[in-house]
Amino acid sequence: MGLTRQIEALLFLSPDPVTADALAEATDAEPEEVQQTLAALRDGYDAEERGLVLRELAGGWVLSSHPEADEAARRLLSRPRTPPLSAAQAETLAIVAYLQPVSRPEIARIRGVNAESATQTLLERGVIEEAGRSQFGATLYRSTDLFLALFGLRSLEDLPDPSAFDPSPEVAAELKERLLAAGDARLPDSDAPTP
Amino acid sequence: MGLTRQIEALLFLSPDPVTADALAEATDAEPEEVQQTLAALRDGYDAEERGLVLRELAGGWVLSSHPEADEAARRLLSRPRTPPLSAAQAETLAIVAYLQPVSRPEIARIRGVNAESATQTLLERGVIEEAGRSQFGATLYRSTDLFLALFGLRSLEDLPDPSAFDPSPEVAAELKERLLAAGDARLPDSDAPTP
Amino acid sequence: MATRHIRASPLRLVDLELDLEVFAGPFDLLLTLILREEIDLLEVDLAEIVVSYIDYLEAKGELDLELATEFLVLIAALLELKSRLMLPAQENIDELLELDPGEAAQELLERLLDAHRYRGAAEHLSGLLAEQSGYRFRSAPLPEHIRKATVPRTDAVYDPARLGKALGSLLTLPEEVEVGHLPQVKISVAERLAHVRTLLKRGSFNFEEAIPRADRVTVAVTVFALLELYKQGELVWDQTEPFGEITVRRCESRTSAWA
Repeated sequence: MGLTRQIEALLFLSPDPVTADALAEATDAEPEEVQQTLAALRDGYDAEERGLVLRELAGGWVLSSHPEADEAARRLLSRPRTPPLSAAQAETLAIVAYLQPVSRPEIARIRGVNAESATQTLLERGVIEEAGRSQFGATLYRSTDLFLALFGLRSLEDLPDPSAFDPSPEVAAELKERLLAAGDARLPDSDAPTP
Repeated sequence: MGLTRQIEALLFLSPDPVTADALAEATDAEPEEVQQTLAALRDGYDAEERGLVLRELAGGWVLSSHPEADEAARRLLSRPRTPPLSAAQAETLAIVAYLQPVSRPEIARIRGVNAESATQTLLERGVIEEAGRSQFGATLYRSTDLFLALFGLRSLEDLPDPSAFDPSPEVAAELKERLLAAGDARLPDSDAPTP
Repeated sequence: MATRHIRASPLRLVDLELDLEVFAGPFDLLLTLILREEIDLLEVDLAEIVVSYIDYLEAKGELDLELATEFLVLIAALLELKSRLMLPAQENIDELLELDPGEAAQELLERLLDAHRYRGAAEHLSGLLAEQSGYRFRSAPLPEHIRKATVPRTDAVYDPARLGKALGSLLTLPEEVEVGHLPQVKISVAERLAHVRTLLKRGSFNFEEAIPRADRVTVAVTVFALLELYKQGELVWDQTEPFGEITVRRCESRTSAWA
């Protein structure tokens, strides 16, 4: 069972620098042996013109890709991930897009259910971002430029007029107030009569 | 500027399986050349007893660590082994994998018990995802590329035909006989119905 | 505050707090969530709700007739809806109910074979997962210099109309509980109580007389009224054999109900 194999696998799996001692402990090998293996791996990558570079930084040893591949990597990987939006994600994104900046408690109040995981996913995909704090201390969210690009919009002005999709156009009130009122009607609280 | 170097670097950086065509486009190389390079890398890792394994999974090529390093990886990363699926999760996943897109009521009908928490866990583990709505409005589910990768499959075609798991004709015949006998016992004659 | 459309409703089931496996909160919130498909009706144990309701009655010590009627109607609607969801396809219900025992067994057999098939597939998948668990994938964020956002090169992949529609659906006020698929129910426990008391003036009557050509909800509400009057000690009933006639008799005094 090769030490080189194990060390290379461990370096591959560790996103952060890892010390030779930690590698020695994990592989149950002598620290000197591990040091030698690391040096051999590093020199091997270099001599064989591999795509990997092994470096010793302050905190330990870390694998990275060879800089020569950066341009190709950007071409391959810097595209945003765009899987289909779930219903919860579309609702949350619509609320942020139309009402920004808007806090998560408000999003939850409008949707009638909590918006935790949808908000998280939208943040990870880079279509919304944090935009400071509300006066009550809740994190506020707004949409990003990536959001505009993914929806083919030049600016937020280009968002479709919600009245086109509005089931109750006769109610004349601010969009936000109406959304909150509809949300409240879905989630009865103690002092409001139930619909 | 070596193609092997670039391809290895790109594979190292890609979190998901990546197709040979995408690699060819990113490196501005011929697809055949990329295919040859990938095969050579795979065979090289194998022959040189490296810590990396290159495999074709989920419709693309992806690097992973060698299973021989699994124990050391668990010690170093204090990450448990991939948690196994519960029976309910495995059944739900099997139904989604074979019948996708499929709704939760359909899953519940086949399993005979509800599928709420199993579905939720599978969604959280990222092996299934939402896939629109059925004509009756129920959410539909399908399997993800992560499912294929984690289960070592190149595509859904790699799954065995589900009839492979059918009971033998003898067992099926016996089941049927017992069912008929039970039906007869329940209805001895027409004028004495039992509630 | 914007104009609020609060419809008058006789419902006051807010008081009925539920603590179910899939839901904790007031009954009518559960209804709303079911109608919005935030909760799958198949996951809800309706028997548990009935038990909660009975506990609630017990605790309150009095029967709120309006509430009881509403509850019966709603739980009946939920039961019907759930039974429809559990059957393979709506149009097949009648066919299914008319299957002879052989056909029913065949149908059941198909389902058992299906279940067997996917249990086998499940074992196969579990085996694959265990076998593959030694191959670990790297999970690390892309280095900053490669990740640099490339917004200008991004193609539009989503339709903005999706956002408008999502917002429009959020503006919708929740629907009232749909019980339209049930025969129009005008029956209440109060009305049935009065009816039974009128019949009792004769001294005794046959239960069938109390429910001529009545639908099932009426029969159920009438039984409910009988139970209530039995509890109050106003009547007793006899049935000599299963499915036989039920004779309801007036009690002359409260104590005679226990005689």
